[in-house]
Amino acid sequence: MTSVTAARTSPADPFSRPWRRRLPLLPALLFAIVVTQVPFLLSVYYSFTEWSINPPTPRHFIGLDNYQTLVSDPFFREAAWTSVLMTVSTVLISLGLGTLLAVLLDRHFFGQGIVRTLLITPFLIMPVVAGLIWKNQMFSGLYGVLNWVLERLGFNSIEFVSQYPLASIVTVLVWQWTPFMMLIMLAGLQSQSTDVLEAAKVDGASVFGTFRQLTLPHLRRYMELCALLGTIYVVQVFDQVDVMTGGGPDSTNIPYFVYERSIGGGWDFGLASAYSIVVVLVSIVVATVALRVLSRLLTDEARA
Amino acid sequence: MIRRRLGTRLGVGERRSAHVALALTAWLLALIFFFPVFWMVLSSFKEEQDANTSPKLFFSPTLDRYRDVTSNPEGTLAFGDAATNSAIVVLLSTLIVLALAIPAAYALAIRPVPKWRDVLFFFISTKFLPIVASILPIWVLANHFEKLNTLTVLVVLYTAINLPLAVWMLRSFFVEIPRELIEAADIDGAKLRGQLTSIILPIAAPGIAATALLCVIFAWNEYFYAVQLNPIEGSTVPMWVTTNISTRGDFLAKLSAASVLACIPVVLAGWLAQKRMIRGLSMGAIK
Amino acid sequence: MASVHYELATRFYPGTPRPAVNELDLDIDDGELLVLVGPSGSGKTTALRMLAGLEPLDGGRVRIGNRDVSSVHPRDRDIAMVFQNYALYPQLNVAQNMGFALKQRGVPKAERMQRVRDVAKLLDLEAFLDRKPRNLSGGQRQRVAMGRAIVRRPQVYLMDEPLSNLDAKLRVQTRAELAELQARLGVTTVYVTHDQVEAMTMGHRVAVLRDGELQQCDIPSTLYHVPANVFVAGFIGSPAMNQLPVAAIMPLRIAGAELHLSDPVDADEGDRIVVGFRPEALRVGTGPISGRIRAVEDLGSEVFVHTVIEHELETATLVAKTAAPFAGQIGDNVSLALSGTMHVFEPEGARLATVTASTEARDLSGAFVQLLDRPDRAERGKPA
Amino acid sequence: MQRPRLGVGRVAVAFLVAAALVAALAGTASSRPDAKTKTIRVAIVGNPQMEDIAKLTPSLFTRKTGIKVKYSILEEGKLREIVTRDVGAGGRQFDVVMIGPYEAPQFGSSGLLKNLTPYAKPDASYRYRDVLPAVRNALSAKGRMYASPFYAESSFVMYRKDVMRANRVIVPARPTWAQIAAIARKIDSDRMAGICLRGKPGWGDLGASFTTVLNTFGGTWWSAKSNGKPDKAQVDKPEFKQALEFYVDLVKDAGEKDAANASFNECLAQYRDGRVAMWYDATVAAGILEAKDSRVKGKNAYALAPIRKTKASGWLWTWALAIPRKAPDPATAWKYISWATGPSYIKAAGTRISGGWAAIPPGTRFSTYRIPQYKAAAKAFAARTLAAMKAAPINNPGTTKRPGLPGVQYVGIPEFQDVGNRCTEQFSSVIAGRTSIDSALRACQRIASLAIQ
Repeated sequence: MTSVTAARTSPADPFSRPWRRRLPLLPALLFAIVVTQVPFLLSVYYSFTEWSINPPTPRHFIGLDNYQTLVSDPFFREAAWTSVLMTVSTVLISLGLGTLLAVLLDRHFFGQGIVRTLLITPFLIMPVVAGLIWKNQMFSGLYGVLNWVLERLGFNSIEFVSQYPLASIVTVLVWQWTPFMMLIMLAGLQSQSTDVLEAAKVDGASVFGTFRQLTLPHLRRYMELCALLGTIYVVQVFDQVDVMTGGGPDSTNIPYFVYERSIGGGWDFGLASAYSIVVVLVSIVVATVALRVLSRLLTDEARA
Repeated sequence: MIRRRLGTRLGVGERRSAHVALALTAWLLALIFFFPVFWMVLSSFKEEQDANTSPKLFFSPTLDRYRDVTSNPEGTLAFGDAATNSAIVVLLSTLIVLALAIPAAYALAIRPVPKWRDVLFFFISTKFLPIVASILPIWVLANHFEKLNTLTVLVVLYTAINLPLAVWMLRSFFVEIPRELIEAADIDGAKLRGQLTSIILPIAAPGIAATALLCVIFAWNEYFYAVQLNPIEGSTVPMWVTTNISTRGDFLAKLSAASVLACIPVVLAGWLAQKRMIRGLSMGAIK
Repeated sequence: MASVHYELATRFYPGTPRPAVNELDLDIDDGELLVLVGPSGSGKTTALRMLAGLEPLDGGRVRIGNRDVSSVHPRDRDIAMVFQNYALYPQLNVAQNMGFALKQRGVPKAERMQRVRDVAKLLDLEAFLDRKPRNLSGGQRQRVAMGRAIVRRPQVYLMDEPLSNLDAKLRVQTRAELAELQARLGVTTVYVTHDQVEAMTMGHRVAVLRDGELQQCDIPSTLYHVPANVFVAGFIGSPAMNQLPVAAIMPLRIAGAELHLSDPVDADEGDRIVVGFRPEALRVGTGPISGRIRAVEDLGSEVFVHTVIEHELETATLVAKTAAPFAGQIGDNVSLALSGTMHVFEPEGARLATVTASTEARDLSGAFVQLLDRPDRAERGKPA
Repeated sequence: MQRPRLGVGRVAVAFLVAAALVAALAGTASSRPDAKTKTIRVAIVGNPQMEDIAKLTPSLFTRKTGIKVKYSILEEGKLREIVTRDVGAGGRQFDVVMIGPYEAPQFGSSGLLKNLTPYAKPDASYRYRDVLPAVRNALSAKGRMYASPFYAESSFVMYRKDVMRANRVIVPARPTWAQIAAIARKIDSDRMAGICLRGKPGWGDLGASFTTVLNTFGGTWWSAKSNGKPDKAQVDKPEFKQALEFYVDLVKDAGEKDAANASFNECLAQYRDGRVAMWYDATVAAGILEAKDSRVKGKNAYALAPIRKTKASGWLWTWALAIPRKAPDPATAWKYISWATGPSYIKAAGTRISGGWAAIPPGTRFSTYRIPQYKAAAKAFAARTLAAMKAAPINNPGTTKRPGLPGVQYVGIPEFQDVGNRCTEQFSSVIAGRTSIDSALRACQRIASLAIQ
């Protein structure tokens, strides 16, 4: 085997010069490291300091004090739980709805293009605007269209945003993210080979059976992609919370919580940084487990 | 019969009633989803007082709100300036994203570097730091380098925001490119640039277009960084939209009008590109 | 033009314990058309890709002419390759596809066009130069892929199952054209296929691979008549050679019938050896072996009769080739006789001896002479 | 395989590059400042009066002085985030920032703002003495004025005269909360709520109205040490609970619909639509209710902020202009402030702004209330507003010693913003019926205690 190892380390071998392979990766990697990791490291540093600008206090090192404060903060746990609920329910519901819509759209019918166009629009609306429109014109207990409809139907009006803050925010998020999920799922449906479906038809499978046994497994990767992208973006949701409820039990998620601790009024940058570091670490752990263990997105490819 | 000649939309043995029912369901859901947007457009033609009162479907429409939001005095943020800033930031950042992500995706998909999974995961993990938290160090850095209120800072940040998404998506498209084509190009003597420009990019064009469109949408609608870092110069459309929010008086009609204007570019882009986008997203199985 | 030399070339795929190609030693002469053949997983494509530079070497060397190309990038090896799926660039038209490599090399446009046109003429592709690959038929695509390789004027052509995506008739026709073209151009060619007929009809020499090991490399008739081992014997020839395990106790017996051999076979007494004989050595009609017809394949000019016999307490299938017409039906009981060349293999597979065997003692003399005739034909391996 | 499209990529890239270049040229051309003229950068909140001044600046200010003004109009929350960070971190983005009385004394005493007194007193056209003392004091620390008020408001009760008459109710000019609550409950019906009170989370929303109630109920957020620093959180004291219970019960019994979501704008809409009979909020609302296009114009009367244990309880808020300490050109900045917050702008604005005289920035100067046209246009509320402004108890809002004075509807310490925000989230949740008063108070006590540790 000596010759084998010799060949592997031979400097002239184009395949054993990894830097050549890495070269195209470097610009993006360097960019990402500089633009995202430098701020991250600064945040790590801040998290070990006490630093406020109102009143202006010089930044000074306090070690792990911020982390101690954080551990004993029930409001942070509450916000974390709200974040989990908000993200999971938004992603699941919009994925379900998106799949349903994709299935409905993946067939020829009158006005298909118009329907798709209408459905796609919410995704293109600015989040702040979406939040304000829904809060003031859809959900409002007094002037909201939803309550107007409810009252016409003989029901009592519902103060959606104040009674069900989480559900209201999730509704808006679902409204915005369903089109995105629908697009990906539609892409998934259209990439399914027609042979398989025709084979199933000939084999006498019912429509539902075909969908469950063939289409759904085929869509799994797409669903995972939806879930991944959706989660990454929905976890970060801030604007809708800000304009719809302005925080509170069942609506303060982690971004809003961190915001309140820092520029939203707390001005305690050290503590806020500590919270965000914890968020990043937890996210990495959760994402690692999700991506490596549960999902096939990063695991199933054998393409050396 | 003409219908026969055009070809039926029904599959063999499919019931017409079921087909119609499904089509109607799709229409109904589409109308429900579109309704808030429709309502926003409607509000933009209302007087302020009519926008913030019991729902009214019939009213005498006015263009005054559009006049209000576009006729801004000198010294304040004009829609034209904001749109120009937004266009520059969005286009430049998207171009840079593609310029960075395409070679990166090549290195992750076509000639995967060792541990490419970890690299991909790293890119995704850069999105975990809450934006609200990252604003602090970013503001400090931007202030230090005197880049506050410049388009540069937004271009850089939007590139960073969209880079993970683009790398991820492009990689999945590149993985789908038949490997033999790359090998053929190798043997034919094409170097990295030749392979990218002659083989990979043309084939992955729909996927790249879909990726670019998503980047454009996210960058165009980004509000938080824009308002925190560029409140004076280099302000973008989302900030212009929110200047119409008031805590002492009605603003919904004006905000609606501003939103309609603000959304038009991406909505149009999205509408026009939706088919290509679906095709792009479905470029082979997303892996 | 150049010769090609594999010298102990070895390739491990990461994460697999066994080499995909193990210490391959093979010399291919300048201008020769060498076919690499083997079942899937035999390492034939890997061997080709090692030559192309698409797979790195984990040991040994590959030389083209006098140059060690083991560490040379594919684009610098001066080779051209035809892929199984042709790997035509879908967004380029035929002319652009064929001219792509020249363009990469900076060949001036006029010259490029000229060379593309010349080759297109050669391949009858002139009418299609402006078409995109998706608008071509399978055969046309195949020719474009060929053309793309020819335009290059490389030192070596590499072909990875270039005919496998064609329909049967076109495949037979194209393979003749291809062989003729290769002879005309005189460029060293390494051709990979899993189809032994293609290998036998096209190759000046054929290298048979199995599990990454070279089994035998020789001219087609030697492979057919003097296979190096059980594997080659079974792989080359259609239908495959009949093979039966027998106990090395003289006289050898097949289904109870005693065999008369032209020469003694030197095997350890009592070993399980394998005897092999081609269908043409088996006669249906009268004979000491009794069997039952399982299937009849009537090709018009000849008939293959699959029979089931009882051999050493187990059933075995033997195929006999007879001239048409053949009257037997499935399920008929028939008698079989063996008379002709028979190979005897070691238990491990290597060929021990080739003898003339018969179930009838009187058949032996003529066959003996036949066997003596063979060896000198091995000299004719070189191309003209 | 996908149908390849040679054109798409190249065309798209070409288009993008072209668009970016064109845009870049246009952008640099329009944003390059003229070297000769001075330009100052001003951050203001996006309320109607501020939009008016932005419109009038080129003709009334720039034309005379040659100083260009570049406005950043921001939503209130964003303005506070950006200005606090910029000023607090010693940034020099803005020449002039709009802040409130919560910020001005704190920033001023931390040395983050220029002391404006030396500019204001000698400036004859500014007329320092004309500024309402309560407002000026609210923006001052240790006798130094750190911001000049552009607009000021107190809080009072607005009510529908016609509704009261129909219900045979008389609203006293100086009502108590008990009276207001009784009236609200009496006139509350399905079609018209008794009173509109803020319920939306936020220290400046629910926090403002509730704190005025809290003050007059004898409660407070924190007790004070002898040096004026906060000592202990007082949220768990009976007065606090009493005030909150009173507020929540009143809103639940006789309050507006969707109260947990309501602040100024929501109450305004409901009042204007005749959905509520009374409204306790900022005095500036009167100007909108009495505006030309208002549906309730002329139907309203006004009473002072209701009291219980104190003599006055109305709040005092002002949007005022300040100069960050590190601003490069304070003299020019003052020229702008002097114009924008001086008496002449108010007079000039009256004839030029779309809302007319009733919409001029009120509450800052005595002289405003002597302008005949304003007195005519605002006769329904001008006197009451002035009275409320004068009465606002900025130095003695409650019955106990407290930190963070001056200040009525807030506690002028840095911690209050966060505590106010998070506690009002809890209280709003109580109003929505999703949290009990006791658990909200427990949470809030904890927040308030932790904040001052």
